[in-house]
Amino acid sequence: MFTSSSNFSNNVDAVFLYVVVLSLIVLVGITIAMVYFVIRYNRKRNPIPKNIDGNLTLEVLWTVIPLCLFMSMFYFGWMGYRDMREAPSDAMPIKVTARMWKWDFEYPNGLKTDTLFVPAHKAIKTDLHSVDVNHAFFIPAFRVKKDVYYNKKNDLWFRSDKIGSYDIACAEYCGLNHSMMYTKVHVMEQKDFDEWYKQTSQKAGIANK
Amino acid sequence: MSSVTHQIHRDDYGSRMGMWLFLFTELILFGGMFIVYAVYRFIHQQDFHLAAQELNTTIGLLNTIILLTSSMTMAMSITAIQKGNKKLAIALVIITILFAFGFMVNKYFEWSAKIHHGIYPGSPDLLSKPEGQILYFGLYYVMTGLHALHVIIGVTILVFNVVYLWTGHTNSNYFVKLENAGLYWHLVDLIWIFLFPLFYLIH
Amino acid sequence: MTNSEQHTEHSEHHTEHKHIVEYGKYLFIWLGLLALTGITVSAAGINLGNWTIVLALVIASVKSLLVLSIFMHLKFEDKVFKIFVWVAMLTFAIFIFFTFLDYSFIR
Amino acid sequence: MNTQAKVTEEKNFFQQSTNKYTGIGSWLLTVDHKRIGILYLFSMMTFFIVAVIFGFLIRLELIAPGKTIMEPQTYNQLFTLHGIIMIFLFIIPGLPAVFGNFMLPIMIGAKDVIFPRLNLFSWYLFIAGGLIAVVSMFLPGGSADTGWMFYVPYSIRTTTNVIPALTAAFILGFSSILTGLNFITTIHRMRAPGMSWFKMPLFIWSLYATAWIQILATPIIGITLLLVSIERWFGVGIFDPALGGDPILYQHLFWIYSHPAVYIMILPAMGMVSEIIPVFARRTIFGYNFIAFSSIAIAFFGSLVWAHHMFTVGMSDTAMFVFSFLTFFVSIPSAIKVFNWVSTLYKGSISADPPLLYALSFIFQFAIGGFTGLMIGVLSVNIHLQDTSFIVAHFHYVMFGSTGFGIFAAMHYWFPKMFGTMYNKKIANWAWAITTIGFNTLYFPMFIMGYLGMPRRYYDYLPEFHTYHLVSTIGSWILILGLIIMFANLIKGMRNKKDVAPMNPWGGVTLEWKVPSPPPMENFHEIPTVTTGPYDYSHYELAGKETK
Repeated sequence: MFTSSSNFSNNVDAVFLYVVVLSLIVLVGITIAMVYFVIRYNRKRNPIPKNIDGNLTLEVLWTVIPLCLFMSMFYFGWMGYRDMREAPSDAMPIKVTARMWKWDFEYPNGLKTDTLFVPAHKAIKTDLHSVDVNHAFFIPAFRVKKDVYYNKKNDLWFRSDKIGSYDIACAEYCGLNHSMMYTKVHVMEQKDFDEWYKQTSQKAGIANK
Repeated sequence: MSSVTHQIHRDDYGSRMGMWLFLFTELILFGGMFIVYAVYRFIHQQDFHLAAQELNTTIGLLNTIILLTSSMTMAMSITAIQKGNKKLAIALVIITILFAFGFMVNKYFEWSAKIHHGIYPGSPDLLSKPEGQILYFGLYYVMTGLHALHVIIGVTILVFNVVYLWTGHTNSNYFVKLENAGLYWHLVDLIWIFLFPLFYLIH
Repeated sequence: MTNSEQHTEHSEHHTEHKHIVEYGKYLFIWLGLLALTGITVSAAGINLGNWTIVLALVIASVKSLLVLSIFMHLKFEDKVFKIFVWVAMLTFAIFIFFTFLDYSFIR
Repeated sequence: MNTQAKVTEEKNFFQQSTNKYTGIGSWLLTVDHKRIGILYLFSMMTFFIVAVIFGFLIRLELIAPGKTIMEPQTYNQLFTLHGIIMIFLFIIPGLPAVFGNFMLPIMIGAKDVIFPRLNLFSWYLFIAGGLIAVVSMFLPGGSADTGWMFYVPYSIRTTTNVIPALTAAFILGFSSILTGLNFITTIHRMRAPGMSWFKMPLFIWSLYATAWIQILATPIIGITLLLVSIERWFGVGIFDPALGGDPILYQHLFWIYSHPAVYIMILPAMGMVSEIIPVFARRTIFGYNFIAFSSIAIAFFGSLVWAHHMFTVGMSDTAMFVFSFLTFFVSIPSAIKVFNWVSTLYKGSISADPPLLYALSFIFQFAIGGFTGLMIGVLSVNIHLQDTSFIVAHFHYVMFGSTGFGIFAAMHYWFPKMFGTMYNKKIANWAWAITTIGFNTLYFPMFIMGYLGMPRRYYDYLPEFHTYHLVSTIGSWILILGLIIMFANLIKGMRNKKDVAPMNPWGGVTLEWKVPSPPPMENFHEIPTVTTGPYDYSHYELAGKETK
C-alpha cells in the first residue's frame, strides 16, 4: 500500500484504509460483545434470563450513526471516482486493443507495441477496444481498471510519477488463457521515453512527427 | 388425491392468489424483453422506425381484435358457469379456443410472409441491414414467438377446462380452475395489447 | 380470533365470493377496448414525433386497466390483490427506470 | 429411509405416507411438505458435496503457480460448475426449499403448504435442473466454461455446452419461483388463528420477503438466459455486439436478478439466526419489529442496487452516482439486524450449543462480508477491487460464511425435530470450530491478495501471490475436514436410534416445538390458537423469580 505509483493510488488507498479502520473498530466491538455476553450470561452463571423487548433510542442510534458514516464513505468514493472519469485535455492518447489473449498498444504516430511505454509525470489516456469478447484493462499498481468492449468506446486515464515497471492484467474473464493475458507498463522519464519513442518508431519505419 | 387421510384443503381464494402471483412472474418475464426493446429502441430510433414499416399492420390489427374478443368470450364463460349454464360455458370456452386458432393461423401467414421475403434470424438479407434493424427483427421474432407459445399453452389449458366443464368437475359451486385459466388467457391478451403498438404502430 | 385483520382474511375461506358480472358489462368493455384500438391505430398515422409512442403506451395502459379490473375481476377482488398488482408494477417500473439511469445519461 | 424407533402411540411422517404407495414410491409421489423438505435436503446436500469437490480441486490447482493438476480449460469449466451448482442448487434452495418447506407450515400452525402438489413439482424441477447441469459435463464439448454469469459475447462464442447450463439455470429459476409462490400464498392464507403478522416467527418473515424476490426478480434471469439460448441456437441478434447487440444490457438484466438473488440467499439465513439466538439465550428477541421490517427493507433496497456489480463497464455518471449511493442504504437494515442479534444475547441465559455456535460464526463472518461490501461499494475503491479475488472473498464470506453457516446452524437446530434423534454435541462443537477456522483461513488471504491485484478466475498467477494461495489452499483442507466431521456426525445421529430426541430439546417456544419429534403426518390434530408472540420466554424469568 501507499506506493503512490499513480495519481490515483494514494487517494484510493487512503479511502480504503478509512473504511478498513472504521470496519475493524465495529467488527472488534461486535465480536468482543458477542464473546463477552456468551461467557458472562452463560446459563450456569446466569440461570435466569431477563427479557428486554428492545430500545428505541438504541435502534435510532444504530441506524443514524452508520448512515452518517456510510454517507461519508460514499462521498469520498464519489470524489475519488470523479477525478478518474475525465482525462485532462493534454493527455497523450494511446489506443489499446484487447484480443484473446493479448494486448496491443498504438501510439499517436501509429507505432504499435505489445508492452506499454509511457512517460512519467504526463497524463496518459488509453482508448480501449476489443476485437472479440469482453476484457478488462487493469493496472493494479495504479488502482485503475476499465472493461473493454467490442462495440463500446471506453477510456481510462492515469499519470504516473514513479519510474518503474508495473503489471497490466485482464480482469474480465475471457476464456482459456485469461490468466496469461499479462503485459507490462514501463514508466520512464520524459527524455528516456522520447528517445525510446523516436528509435522504435524509426525501426518500425514510422517517421516521428 | 390419496386414499389416506391427507386432505388438500380447498381454498379458492388462495388458488386465485397463487395464480395472480404466477401471472406476475409472466409479466416480469415479458417485462425483461420490454426492457431490451426499450433500450434498443432508445439507441436505434431511426432503424426501429424503418423496420416497423415492413410489418403488416392489418394482420396485427386483426389479431388484436381476435384476442380482445376471445378475452370477452372467456370472461363470459365464467359468468355462464356461475349462473349454472353449463352448455353456454362450454360453448364460450370453445369459441375462445377457436379464436386462438384464428390468431395462430394469422401469425403463421405473417411469419411465413416475412421468411419468404428473406427476413429471418441469420438470413443474408437481414444481416445486410443496419444493426438497429437486425435487433428489431430479432426482438420481433422472439417476443411475438414467445407470445405465440403462451397462446398455445393457453389453448392447452382451455382444452382441459372444457373437459372439466363437461364432466362437471367445474360447476357453479367450484369454478376456480376456469377462473384461473381465464386469468392466464387475459394475461396473454394483456401482453399483446403492448406488443401490438410497439411493433406494428411505430411508424 | 384475537386479531381483527386476521379475522377478515380468514372469513373469506368460508364465504367465498361469487360476484357475477353480467354479459352486457363484458360486451360494453369489449366495445370500449375496440374503440381504443381504433384510436391507437389512427393516432399512429398522425405524426406526433416522440409523443406517438407516449400516446400509444397511454392507450395501451388504459386498455390493460380495463382488462385487469373487469375481465380479470380485479375490481371485485380483495384489497390485497390490488396491492400485489401495484407491487409487481412498481418492481417493473424500478427495473426499467434504473436501467435507463445508465442509457439516458451516457456520454 | 430408516424408520424411527421412537415409541409413540402415533405414527410420524416417516412411518405414514400421504399416498397408497410404500417404499420409494411413497417418497417420490409424496405431497407432504416434510417429506418434500427431506427430499430437498438430501438432493441439495448431494449437489453441495459435488460442488465442494470442485472447489477443492480448484484450490488444489492454485496451490502453486503454473500447472499443478489440471489444464486451464478444465479449470475454467470447474469454476463455472462450482458456481452454478453452489448458487442455483445449494444456496438459493438451501434454507427456503429444505427448511422452509419442512418448518414453515408447522411454524405458522398449518397442516401443509397451500399447494402441496405444486410443491412436489418444484422438487422435480429442481432435480431436473440439477441433473441437466451435471450431465452437461459428460456431453461432447464439455460443460460450460463461461463462469456462472454467462457474460456475452463469450457465452455465445464458446463451443462448450452452454445451452444445457442455461437451461438448467432456467428450470431451477422456475422451481424457485414456484416455491416462492407457494410460500407467499401459504403465509397469507394458512396462519393459525391468532397468528397475526407480528406474531409470526422471524424466519417466516424472512421467507416471506425472500419469496417476493423469488417471484419478482427470477423471471428476469429466466428470460435473459432464454434470450442467450435463442441467440446461440438461431443466431438471432439480441446481445451479440457483432449484430449490434449490447453486452452491457445483458449485464444489467443479469444483475437485476442476480443482485436480489444475493438477498434470496442471505435473508432466510438471517431469519434462521433470529430464530436461534433467542432460543439459546432463553429470552425474547431484541427489536422484533426492526428485524422484521429490515427484511422487507432489504428486499426492497436490494432491487435498486444491481449495477454496483458493473462500476467498471463504463456506465453513465448518473447511474454510477445513484447505484453507489443506494448501495450504502442497503447495508443499513443489515447493520440493524446485526446489532439486534448481539443485543439479544445481553442478559440472556445462554447455552452455547452447536446451533448457537454456528449462528455466532454467521454473525462474525457476515459482519466481515458486510464490511468488505462497504469497501467495494465505495466507487473509487471498487474500480480497483472489481474482478479481483477480494470480490471472491467478499461474496464467499456472505454466501458461504453467512448463508452456508446459516444452513449448518439450521441443520443442527432442527435436526432433532426432523429426525427425532440427536447427534453428538461434542463432536458437533469440534466440527464447528474446525469449519470456522478452515473457512477463515481459506478466504481471508483472498482479501489481501485481491487488494494487491490478484484478478479472479485465474488459472495461473504471478509468483508474488504464492504464499496467500498456499495458505488459502491449506484452509480449504481444514474446512473440508470440518465438513466431513460435521456430516459424519449428523449421519450417525440420523441412524442412531438410542438418543431419542425429546419434543423440545432446546426449550424453544415457536410452534414446531409443540409437535412431536418427528412430527406426525398432518403436524397438528387440532390447529393451535396463538396468543403470545413468537419469542415469549417470560416463563423462564417468572420461574426464576419464584425460586428466589
